[in-house]
Amino acid sequence: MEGLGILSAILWLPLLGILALFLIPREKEELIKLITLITVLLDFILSLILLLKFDYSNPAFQFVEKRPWLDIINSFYFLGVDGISILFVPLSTLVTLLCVLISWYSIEEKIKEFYLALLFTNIAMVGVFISLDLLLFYIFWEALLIPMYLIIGIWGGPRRIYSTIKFFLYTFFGSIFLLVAIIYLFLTFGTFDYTFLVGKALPFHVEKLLFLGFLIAFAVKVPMWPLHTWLPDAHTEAPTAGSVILAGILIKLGGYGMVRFLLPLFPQATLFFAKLILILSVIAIIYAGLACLWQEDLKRLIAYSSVSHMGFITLGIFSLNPIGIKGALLQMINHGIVTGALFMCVGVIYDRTHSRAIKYYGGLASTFPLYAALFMVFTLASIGLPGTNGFIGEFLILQGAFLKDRFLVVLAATGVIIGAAYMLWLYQRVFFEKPSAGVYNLAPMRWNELTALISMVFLVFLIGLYPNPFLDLMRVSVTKLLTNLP
Amino acid sequence: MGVALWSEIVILVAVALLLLLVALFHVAYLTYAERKIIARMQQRLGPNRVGPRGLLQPIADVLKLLHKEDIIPYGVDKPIFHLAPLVSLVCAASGLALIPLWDTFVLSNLNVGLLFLLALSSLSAYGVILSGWASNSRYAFLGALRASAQLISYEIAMSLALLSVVLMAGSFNLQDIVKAQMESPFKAYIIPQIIAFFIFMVSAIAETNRVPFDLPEAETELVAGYFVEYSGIRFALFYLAEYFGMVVMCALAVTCFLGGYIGPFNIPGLPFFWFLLKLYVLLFFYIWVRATLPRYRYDQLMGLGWKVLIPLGLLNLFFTALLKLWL
Amino acid sequence: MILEMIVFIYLSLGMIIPGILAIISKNPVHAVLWVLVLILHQAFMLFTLGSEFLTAVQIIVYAGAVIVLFLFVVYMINLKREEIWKVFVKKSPLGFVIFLIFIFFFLKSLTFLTALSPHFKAHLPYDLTQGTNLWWIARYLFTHFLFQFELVGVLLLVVVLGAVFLLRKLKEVEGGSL
Amino acid sequence: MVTPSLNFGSLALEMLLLFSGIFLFLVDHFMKNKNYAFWVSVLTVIASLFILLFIPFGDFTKAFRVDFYSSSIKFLLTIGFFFLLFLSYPYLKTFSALNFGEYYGLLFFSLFGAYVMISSQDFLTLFLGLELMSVSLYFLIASQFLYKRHALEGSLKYFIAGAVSATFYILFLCILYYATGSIYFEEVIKKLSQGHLRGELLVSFVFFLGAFSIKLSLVPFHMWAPDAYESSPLPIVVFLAGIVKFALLAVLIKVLILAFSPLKLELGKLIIPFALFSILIGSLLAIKQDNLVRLLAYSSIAHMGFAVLGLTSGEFSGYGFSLFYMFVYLFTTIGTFALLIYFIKINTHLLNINNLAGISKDFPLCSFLFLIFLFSLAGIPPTGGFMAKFYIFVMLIKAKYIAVALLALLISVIGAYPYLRVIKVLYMDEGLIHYKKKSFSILLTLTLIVATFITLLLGIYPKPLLDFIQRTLFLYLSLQFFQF
Repeated sequence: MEGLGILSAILWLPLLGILALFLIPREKEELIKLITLITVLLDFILSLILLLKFDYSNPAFQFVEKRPWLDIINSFYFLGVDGISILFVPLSTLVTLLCVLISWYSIEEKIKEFYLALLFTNIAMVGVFISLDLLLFYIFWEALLIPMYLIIGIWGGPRRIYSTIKFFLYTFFGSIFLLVAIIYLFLTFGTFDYTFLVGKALPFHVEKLLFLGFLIAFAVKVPMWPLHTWLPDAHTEAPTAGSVILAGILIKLGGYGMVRFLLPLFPQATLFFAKLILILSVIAIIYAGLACLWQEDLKRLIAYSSVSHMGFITLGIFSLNPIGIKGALLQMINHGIVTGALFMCVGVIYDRTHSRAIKYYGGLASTFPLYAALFMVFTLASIGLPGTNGFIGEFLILQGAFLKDRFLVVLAATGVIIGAAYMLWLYQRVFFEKPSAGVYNLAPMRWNELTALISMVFLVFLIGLYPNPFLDLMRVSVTKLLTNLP
Repeated sequence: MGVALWSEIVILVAVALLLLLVALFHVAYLTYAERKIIARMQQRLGPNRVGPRGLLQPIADVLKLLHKEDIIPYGVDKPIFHLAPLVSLVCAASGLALIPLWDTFVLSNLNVGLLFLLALSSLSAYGVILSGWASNSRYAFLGALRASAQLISYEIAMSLALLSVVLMAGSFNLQDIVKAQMESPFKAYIIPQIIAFFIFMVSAIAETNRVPFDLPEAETELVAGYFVEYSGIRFALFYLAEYFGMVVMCALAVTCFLGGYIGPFNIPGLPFFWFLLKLYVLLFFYIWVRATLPRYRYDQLMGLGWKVLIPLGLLNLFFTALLKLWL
Repeated sequence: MILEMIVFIYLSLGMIIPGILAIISKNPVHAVLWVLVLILHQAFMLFTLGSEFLTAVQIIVYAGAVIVLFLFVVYMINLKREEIWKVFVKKSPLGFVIFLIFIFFFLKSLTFLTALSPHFKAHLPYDLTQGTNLWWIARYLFTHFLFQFELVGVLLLVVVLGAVFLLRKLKEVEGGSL
Repeated sequence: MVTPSLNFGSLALEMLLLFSGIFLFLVDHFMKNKNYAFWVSVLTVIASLFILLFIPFGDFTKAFRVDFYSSSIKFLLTIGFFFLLFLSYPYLKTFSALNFGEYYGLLFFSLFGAYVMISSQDFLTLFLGLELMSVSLYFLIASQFLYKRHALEGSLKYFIAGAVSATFYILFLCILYYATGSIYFEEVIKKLSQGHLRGELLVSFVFFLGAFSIKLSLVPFHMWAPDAYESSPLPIVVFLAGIVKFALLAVLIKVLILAFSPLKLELGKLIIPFALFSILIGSLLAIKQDNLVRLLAYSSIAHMGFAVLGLTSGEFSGYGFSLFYMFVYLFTTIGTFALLIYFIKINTHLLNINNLAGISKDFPLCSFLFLIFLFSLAGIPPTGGFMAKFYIFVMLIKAKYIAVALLALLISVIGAYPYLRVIKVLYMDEGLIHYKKKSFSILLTLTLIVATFITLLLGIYPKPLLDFIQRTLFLYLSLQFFQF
């Protein structure tokens, strides 16, 4: 169990890139970009190797690394992946890779800092998904705030400072409850070791409180309905890469945390609160869906659609059966890909026109056909058209939730319809109708944008048409997860 | 509370009153002596109209002052204005109670008598400051500020000089100091402590605001210094306080440096003879200085105190300590 | 015994009442003078406790030097009559509340201590029959409390050096005019 | 009467400091080139580090004791002081009218006071050490008046606060002496462990705490801090906020262990409101500040609140965490002020936050380091500030003060805002003026490297230092058991 393995390699590889960047003078912009790209690419390749070497029939944690770290409070440097987290590691590295690509030309100032922040983000994201020590988890969780704060605040839109401080304080506020709960767990059991804590019984009232402590932190990140207001602002004002990371990974952290910690650690409380969360999820789905209908701003609309989709994911998680959870996990990946891609698309035209207002556009389909086609794919995936990945996820979630509560599923299913409505209406407004003055003479798509978007299209159809391997990866682990639930 | 206590108190009061009367008498004739001696030194006659050779002059002066109108100027701080001369006089005069005039005659034989004398002399600064402030007059205020600065600075030098005496004698008790002098090989500390004696005399002159250190009441600059607004009996009190201060300082010098009441031989029937003799010599010295020296400039005065007397006093203290350690 | 009691009560009142008067006096010079009265009473309280040395030192140092300096300062900055109490309460209500809290604790400690008093005598660590008060003080200062005594010396040295340091700077800046 | 031991060997360190202070004062008038003072100071500090390593443990009379605890704390303080000298040199180069041997001399006197206080065995020596430490600071703060007229005001405020503190302390001493008849720690704890006088000593401790919280600038006695900090020369701010408070906290812990340990739980409860209000008010008032030093002053108030929270549990590990907190804070402050000293060298107006706008363009590395220190102050991982806060929370929850921990945590969210604002200005605002770069002195670079390294290292791997501190305290505990 000792020693450094592939997980540490994935985790700390960007650190090499960071050190290299420190040594390069800031004038050599191309070199900076190139080194970042190579680092991230290597990291992605490493994570693919991890994916290939993963034994999906084994429910236990694999590639485990455990070495003493803070003896005094019995905390370990403890890494490992299982079926739940395995998919998120390549997703994180992939998203970072795409972010590097998509920002290749669009970031024009403070280039060195930007790529440093990206690499740092990568470390923190991967760290969150693979750490099995609660304290380590918390540190990565919080450390992720720093680069995100900077990315939104420095390279964001006009109202970036308001958004970034709102984002920071919201999430920081949520994390505090998490910290207290973690410390309480540590003091009760004397360890931060996740594998040790699973299945340990707690008094019911304590469990409820701890559950709430964890839940607030995760719910802010997800974001669940009443705590979602930071998200539209942050998404809207962030630079493209920031939005992609936010949509692709950051808000998945909440969902991942729920599956990873809430269900196994606090089974009774999970049952107790499941209903409440289901209701909140449905409210989120419908409320955010309706909110999308009168958004004037492209990014804001997609941001609200994220809230709605994340409602589906929490719905799936708290249906508390294998189908729902698997659906939720898969949908997290899907949503990361699809929404990330949508933000990239918005980024593409934003870079050319510097406007996000929907009414500014119109008739893009005739002036920018390739782009329109790509956007169409992601729109449909977002709606959940069969054949795209969105369909698989949503279908599994609704199926799982149906077993739990039929009435809510009916309500949630209306969310799908609303989703179709706002996305298609958006598509119609932007791409068809009469072309507006601003959309002529747009520069053709660059190599970096094309690479990023086309690889996303590939993923959309890969998962949509052949989801089995992905589901297989998580099957055993999810089953094991649910054995703890009474 | 028995009869013994009461009788003790009655006797104490009686002796104190007696002492005070004698001292007042001395003070009164000190003024006369001063005027006479200075006159002689300046080739004048001095007071010679009231009584034979002007001997009743002091009494006439007192009567005149008592009859004058007691003016209270406008805008003064009345309670403090009334209080100040009393403070001055009391602080100056009560020092006498601690001086041993004879081996069985000392009003209050304290363990730390010397310290109390210093304490009283430092309290006498209040008479000056308060009168200056309460008078609500620029001249008085300036005089008061000068006086108090001077008092405080010279007090340190004086204490240092006295401390070396204390070091020699090993006691703060004045009676003990006198006895220690008797037992010492020199019979009087003026011989081993000549520097201390010099420092003490200079600071004593400054403490009592006498020429050449009479800056606070310099007529030519400040009219009459801190008591310029006083008249009549209150002025007399200040006047008295100054001469009382002289007497007490000289008595202290006699006690600490000149062997006190001890003389080369006893004269039967005249117990205070040696003490008074030494006292008169020192008082004469005081008057002599006044007749001889011009007034210092203020910064010279402060410089002398801080830059000469205090370091000298410290050095002297240091060497006395070495002497004490090795001998 | 009764005489002692009367003297004690007089001296205590002589400390408490001038203390209060010093605080509420509107004229700063009067306030300082009340403090002087307080200190003199304090000195004589020490005298009745059999400690002549401390009495003398108290008068020389506090009455003779400290209060005189206070008076100087009051003269120099020319304080006018002030409604001190009202200003204090009005301007800093929080400060007033804290003041009240500490007064409460102080009174509480007093009640504790008066309850204790029959069990405790004055803690004189020495025997007055074996030597005078002065002798014992000297002895303690130079053996038992040597370190503290030297520290006080260092403290005074530092204060003097610091004052010289500041004034030297001031002179350099303002061309020697003070 | 027992003749006390006069073991001058155990005083070696203090005497060294005192004599080099006096030496600097004596020599300074005759030296034309004032840089000598810095080198004398550096030599002294290096020598004192050596002395610390080889000093024999022992007593000097009953008042002063060198033991493992005091030596360890002195060691940590001396290291901090070493870097403080490194900060002082470039600062005094910039503000050459301050460049006197007396500056270093007064610093040594102050440090001397702190060390005496740490080694004291009775409440009187403690008091004298405390006063010695503060008295030199009054002058050091005021020394800035050549450049800022209101420096005298700040100094005077600190002085008045110090006088009030002394009054409280003397009240405490009176009650203590009346109740126990002694000023020695041992006697107090003897009385307490026999079960006597608990109430009386508890009440007396209120005054003790009052005195200390003035010096530690805990609410409600914090008013002096912003003004004093703003008026002082920047290295003195580090001294005030880092070293002085570290020493004070170490002494507070020592008193809690050696004199009041049977009462430690009650005393812990007494500390809580002070600490919580400090965190709250420090965080809230920092929001509105435009001057960086004032902001850091308020943040120091909040930080002291956190550090003191570690004392509430009455456990040894909690005390250790408090010391750890102070050490982290010390080095974060050193780093921050090293940068501020560089900024002030560029332009004195850069201490105003709004003037820092967009400075990250011209000084990318400096702003990046500034960012690290600010995040450490805000307590965000992976910096030392987070670890320090984290341990305090562990302590609080362990001691079942969950509500307190939650409150402190929630307030710390507010507390993060001021730092975020500075970062915002640094990175996200557009700067109108471009500043010219000035040369970066080697001493500053060295200090910055060390401070950054320590800040990050303690955030990632704090084990060695924590072990060291805990062992020190544990040794103290066992020592105490042997005595009784």
